[in-house]
Amino acid sequence: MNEASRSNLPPLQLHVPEPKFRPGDAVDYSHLVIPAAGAQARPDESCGASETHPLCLDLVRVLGEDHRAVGPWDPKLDPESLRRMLRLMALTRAFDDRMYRGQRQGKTSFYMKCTGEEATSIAPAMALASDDMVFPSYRQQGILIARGYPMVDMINQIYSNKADKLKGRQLPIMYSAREASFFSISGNLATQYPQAVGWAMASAIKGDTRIAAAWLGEGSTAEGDFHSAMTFAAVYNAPVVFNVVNNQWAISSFSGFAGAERTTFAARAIGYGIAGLRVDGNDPLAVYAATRWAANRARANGGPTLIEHFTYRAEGHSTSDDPGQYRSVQERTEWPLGDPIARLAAHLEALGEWTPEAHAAMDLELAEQVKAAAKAAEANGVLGHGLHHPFRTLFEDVFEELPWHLKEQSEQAIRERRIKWPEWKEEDS
Amino acid sequence: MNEASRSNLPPLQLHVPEPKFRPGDAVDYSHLVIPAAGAQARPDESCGASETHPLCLDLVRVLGEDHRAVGPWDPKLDPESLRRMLRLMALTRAFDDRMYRGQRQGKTSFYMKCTGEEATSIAPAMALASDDMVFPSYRQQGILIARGYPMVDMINQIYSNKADKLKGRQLPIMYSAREASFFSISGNLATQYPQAVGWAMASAIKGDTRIAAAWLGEGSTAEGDFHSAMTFAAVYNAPVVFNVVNNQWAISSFSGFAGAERTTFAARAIGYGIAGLRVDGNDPLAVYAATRWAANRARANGGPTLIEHFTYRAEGHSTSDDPGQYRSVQERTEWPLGDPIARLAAHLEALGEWTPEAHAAMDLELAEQVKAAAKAAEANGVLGHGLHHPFRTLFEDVFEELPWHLKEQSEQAIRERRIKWPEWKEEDS
Amino acid sequence: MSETASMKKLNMIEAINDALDVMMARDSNIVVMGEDVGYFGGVFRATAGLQKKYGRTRVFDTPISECGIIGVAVGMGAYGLRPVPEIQFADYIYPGLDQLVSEAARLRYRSAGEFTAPITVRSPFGGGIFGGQTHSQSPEALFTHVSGIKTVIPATPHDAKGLLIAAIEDNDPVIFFEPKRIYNGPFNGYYDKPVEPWSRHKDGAVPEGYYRIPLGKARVVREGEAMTVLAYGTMVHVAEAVLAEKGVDAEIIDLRTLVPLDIETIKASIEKTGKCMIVHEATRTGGFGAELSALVQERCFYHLEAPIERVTGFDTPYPHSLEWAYFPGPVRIGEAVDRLLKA
Amino acid sequence: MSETASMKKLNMIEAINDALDVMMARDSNIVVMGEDVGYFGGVFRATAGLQKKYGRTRVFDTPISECGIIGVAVGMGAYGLRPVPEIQFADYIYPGLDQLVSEAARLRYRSAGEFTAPITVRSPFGGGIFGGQTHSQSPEALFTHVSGIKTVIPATPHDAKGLLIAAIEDNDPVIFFEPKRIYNGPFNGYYDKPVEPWSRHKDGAVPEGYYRIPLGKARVVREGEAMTVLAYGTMVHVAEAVLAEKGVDAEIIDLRTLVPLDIETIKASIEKTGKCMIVHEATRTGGFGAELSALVQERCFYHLEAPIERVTGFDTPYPHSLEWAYFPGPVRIGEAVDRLLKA
Ligand SMILES: Cc1ncc(C[n+]2csc(CCOP(=O)(O)OP(=O)(O)O)c2C)c(N)n1
Ligand SMILES: Cc1ncc(C[n+]2csc(CCOP(=O)(O)OP(=O)(O)O)c2C)c(N)n1
Ligand SMILES: [Mg+2]
Ligand SMILES: [Mg+2]
Repeated sequence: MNEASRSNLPPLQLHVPEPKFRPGDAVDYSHLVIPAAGAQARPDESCGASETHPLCLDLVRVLGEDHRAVGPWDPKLDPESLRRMLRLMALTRAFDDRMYRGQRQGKTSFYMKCTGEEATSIAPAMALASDDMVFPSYRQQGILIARGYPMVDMINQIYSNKADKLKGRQLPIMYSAREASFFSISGNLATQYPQAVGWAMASAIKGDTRIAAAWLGEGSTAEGDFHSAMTFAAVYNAPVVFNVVNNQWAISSFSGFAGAERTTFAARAIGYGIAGLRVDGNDPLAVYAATRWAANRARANGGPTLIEHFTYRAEGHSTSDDPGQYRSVQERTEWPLGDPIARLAAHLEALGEWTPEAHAAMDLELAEQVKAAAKAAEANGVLGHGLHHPFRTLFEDVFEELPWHLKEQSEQAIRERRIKWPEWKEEDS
Repeated sequence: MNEASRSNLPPLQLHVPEPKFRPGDAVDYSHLVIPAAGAQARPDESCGASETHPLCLDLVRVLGEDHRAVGPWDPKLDPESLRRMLRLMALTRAFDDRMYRGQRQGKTSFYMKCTGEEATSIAPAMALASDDMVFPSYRQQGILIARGYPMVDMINQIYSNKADKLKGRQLPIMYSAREASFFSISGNLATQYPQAVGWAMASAIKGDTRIAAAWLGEGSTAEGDFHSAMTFAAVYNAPVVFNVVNNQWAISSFSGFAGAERTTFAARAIGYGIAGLRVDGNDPLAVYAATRWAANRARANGGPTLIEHFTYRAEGHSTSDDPGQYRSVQERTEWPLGDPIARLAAHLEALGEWTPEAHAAMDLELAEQVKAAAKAAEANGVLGHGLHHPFRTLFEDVFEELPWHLKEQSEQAIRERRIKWPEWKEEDS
Repeated sequence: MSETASMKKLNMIEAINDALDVMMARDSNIVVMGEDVGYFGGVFRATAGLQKKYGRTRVFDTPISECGIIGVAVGMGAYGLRPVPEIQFADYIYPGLDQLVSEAARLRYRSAGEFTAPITVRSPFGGGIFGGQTHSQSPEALFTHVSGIKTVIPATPHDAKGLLIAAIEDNDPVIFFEPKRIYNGPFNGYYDKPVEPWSRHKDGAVPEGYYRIPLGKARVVREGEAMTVLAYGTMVHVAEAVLAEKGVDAEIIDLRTLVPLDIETIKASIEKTGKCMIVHEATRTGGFGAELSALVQERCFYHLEAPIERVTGFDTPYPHSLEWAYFPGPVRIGEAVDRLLKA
Repeated sequence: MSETASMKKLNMIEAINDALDVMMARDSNIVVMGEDVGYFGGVFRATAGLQKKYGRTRVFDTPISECGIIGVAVGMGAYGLRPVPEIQFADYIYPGLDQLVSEAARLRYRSAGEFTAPITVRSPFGGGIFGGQTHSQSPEALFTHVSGIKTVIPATPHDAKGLLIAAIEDNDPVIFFEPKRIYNGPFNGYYDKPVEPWSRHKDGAVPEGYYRIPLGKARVVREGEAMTVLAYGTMVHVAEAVLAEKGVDAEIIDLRTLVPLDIETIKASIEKTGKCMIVHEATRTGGFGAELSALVQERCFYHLEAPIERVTGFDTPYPHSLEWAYFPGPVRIGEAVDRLLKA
């Protein structure tokens, strides 16, 4: 190209993504193409990865407008299992509601709900084996609930109290539950992704049968760790299921800042030549079916699958933000893929296996269950009210053994406590 | 899945890639599908990114078996330009040969050739505007040569001598040449990729018309920086051309360790929803045409393109390794896509615009040209023989101005020199 | 610095916002970017209103990739812009460390001045807000060890604005750590008592418009004879409160810039007082206090009347529930003061 | 450590290879991985022969992603393996820093012991091989500041093997920096003279089979009265040569492990000698020497007869042609020794 001809060129322009709706805007979702439930092909679990690639640009859906389960992805769960799924999702929501209020009441510093996204943890937890290792982000509390992890222990962690199994060290909701095959949650986004691959590789090295599954938000796919994970999983054919929970928001930034204007997040799978699926994340049956497909494939040495769960973050990012500042409140109410709990309840009703009365009774019962757990946990203390782990525990677990400098610092901390509260006795806390 | 059924499951297995051939193996490339030249469609430069995606799994080729240029990607260069292209590639090779020998003779510490890959820098350099900013890896010396950067300056850098514009600070071949719109090369792989995006974004913010182009090896695509670059470029529609030089080897590791067993590197573009092309990197006309396509697209605010150049690293990774230790020597001789210089020469001959005699004469002339430049550079010193930049320059450019601690350290360095060589005078060096 | 300009009362967030506003108006090459900094104006609101004022191509949200944020900033700097990226929390800077340490900090040197990285990376740091181990860290020592990067930490709204302007104008990469604990008011270490807002503190008075506080110059917060206290960020205020309470005639130096360090001011003070206490919130081992201690004993050895005291965070992650046990608060500082007084 | 075992002469690479071999044979949970470590056996040949012996699923090449290498190692550690990843050059560890600092180092703490990261990251470090600024760095101080990670640096083949075995057996993450300048022989700092091979050095004698050198224990290289020298890696040998040449009766301590540090040995020595010189190749400001200096003056203040001397690399990137001007060689060390002797 000739320098002289430059003057004829149009100036370059920076494209900066902007979401369709901002506070005050009326919401119109007519641009969203939502394929009919049941219309997506289901390739064999042992297929070549490229057979799944059309599904990366599609949307696997099972529950139709008439609340019936249709098509090849219908997992054909019995009513018992469906009711269990419904109950677990509702329990998760009840838990979130109470904990959110707990934070507002000053019982802890922070909380994060998963409202509207319950299907993306409950359904996978049911589709995986209970000892498959999960590497969650901070929004998969549903997995612990589905795996029967004691709710009181969850709340102890949230209250950072003296019974907190993590000794008050972690921000609320950053659980760790080895007994539930639930990996320690990190505050640093996306780091769990390569770790899940490493765990899966280890399982394969050992000839084990357990697979790994990892979760992160669509915003977090931009981190380098995501790419490392995909690359390693593709190279070593690691038995891992990658879940991208595309709830369309990352704090105040919409999914366009992670690349959603260009293609789907499931399409990343095409770029690495691994299997990928894009599912209606508010359709618990589709999520269940996709997870089972990917888990079976991984367990048969078919390698990794990336699943994008297309859903919507119905509430704020955390207790620290107010979504009304950056998005239209109508987004939630107009969201065309509905609510996973409502959709599953309607399906069960359509099957004649559920009633609104049963639902109301369940909600009451679950609220009571959570309340009881919260009360039990509160007996162990809430944040900032003195019932925490002993001071010396501050220095434990930095290393397996306390080196001299931490011993000295531990003594310092105890001394400081004595100076500040002369009446304090070491046994107290 | 039921825990009890576990015992029936096959053990998981770790797949560890292994190249087809190792030292001593006979090489058989019959598994390689090489499409016919001219058979690839050329979508309009303003097309939707997805129109290019079939090309990501194909191979754009222009030069046919009969050495004629065919098909829609034929850039229709005049014989003058073709001869210039040929000469620049041959000059690059002559330069490499001499510098390699220079290192072996102890004139410097390190060298890296680009033998067999000359087309991937010469052709893009010709297709880009001369003030488009390039962000190369260490194997694009051809760009400097194509842009007419003084060869003596290149060699001064390689010899780290007193005329080295980089003041002897950088490892040989880690050039920087602002006047040639050639960005400072980093020893850290892939870091230039997001930088190129940033430069391109800046150009777009300013309404400039200059675009950026970046290069890296297929092995380096595994770094997180690659992913950051692709994500940012996709999000902001940055005017940048990404080149992945797939020479199939990363030191001793074959491209399978970067994911090549699964899909192409061009396919990464599909994952981000940006334009992608896969070209025969040993076909200089295909490389030229692809670059021009991508540059025109970027300049018209059409956004980024990822180009995979499928080529072969004909020699060792650097002067520090011996490829005979990890791959079959036959790989090079059997490589079905030939040599870019030989192919372009044959094309010119087929056009009646070149002869073997002209080629031999050119080679002699270029060898003399390089020899003269090397001699001129040697007059400024070679590594480790005292003709280096003054000691105080060691402390300059850490910051714009010398802070007190570097002033003190600079005095220390001068004092040390006086102690070691009492006869030394500061003016000397 | 023009103290004659009319003043307004700002908290530290507002002062930072004001610095960005002043600079963006003066220099069209300045761009602000980071996670949530655009439309929303940052999780701490430091960039509020700027996108509206300067447009989406100068103030914008980014993908969640610290590597990408710093990497593109380096490229923009090479083009000729002056990017001011934000890293949402200092705890999340590690994915961008390679681009900072190997690229931004090295670019001028390795290209012999052909390319530079005039970028200012802003990031809230430090604890005391129950942020747990990934919203509380003080990683300044990872940067002070890297040649080619400047490290700046303000302790007041007044300084935050003047230093940020100087940092943005500086032609070298600067890491600008903002002590988030004192965004709203100076914290005296007594976490169980209410915090005084900046509007009631003298250093909450911030000149309007443009002014700079030169990098590399410390601020003597208070002159004194009994001992020298070296601190920065939040800890300046905590130390000040403890010493006032104890009635110690200490000379308190707010370093403001860690690299390049104002060694002259430090040296002069210690030659006068003969005693030195260093206070920082970061973990102890290998913290910037170690460098300060080494420098002081190298340069003032024969003036020192007592061992230099380092008062620091412990060598543990920043815990959630026991955050005040980790924090180098009044009791820890008080003990060190007493030791120095007794020596 | 069983010194009765039969000995063989090995250079440091061979000793490291031997340690890996011994451990892989003993523990099937040990896996070795990294760029070019598999078939080829590593760019420095440290893993040569291991893939052939232990198979491709226990010794394998990786993608070029330091983030991925450390990240998958953390996951493997959580499963129950003991990964020994290699980072090809310490200069390239930054892309993996987040996984090391925020993950490996924090995992035991944040999970209250439920998950651990028993990984040993090996990486060649240091200069003196004309590697330029990206094949010469000594970034140990970035790790010693991070709680939860141990930093180990051997100075001899004998120690390299014993320390690497101890590091692999350790249940905490260890960063194991190998001074590449002395892979083939101890370097005395006189770069213009031929290097003595390890086969002619007493510490090139390495016991066969399994033995450990406990982490956290320094080695007194030479007892003496005139001053204490604290060093590690290559600089142990350079300091030793300079002091021998000058005929100074110094006590030389090879730290071996920086965290946890053998403070007892250091303290006892300085209480005896009253003088201290610290030598490292890393840039000066905020280097590990600063921490050593701070600790020594805190604990031995009243024994110190002279300012502690830090002899270090300069606060610049590691240059290519002027590498010996950067290197803290005999002249720089010699000046510091003279100052200490005179004090
Ligand atoms: C490395 C890192 N950078 C930034 C943050 C701050 N941060 C916490 S959550 C969040 C948004 C994540 O969005 P997404 O991945 O979509 O998950 P979602 O919250 O929607 O579930 C950000 C930016 C962080 N925790 N870690
Ligand atoms: C961050 C980083 N990691 C590792 C290295 C060491 N290294 C230098 S070149 C190279 C191989 C690169 O291969 P590829 O990207 O395919 O480029 P090629 O050499 O084939 O052109 C490696 C691993 C490095 N320079 N930087
Ligand atoms: Mg999200
Ligand atoms: Mg390559």
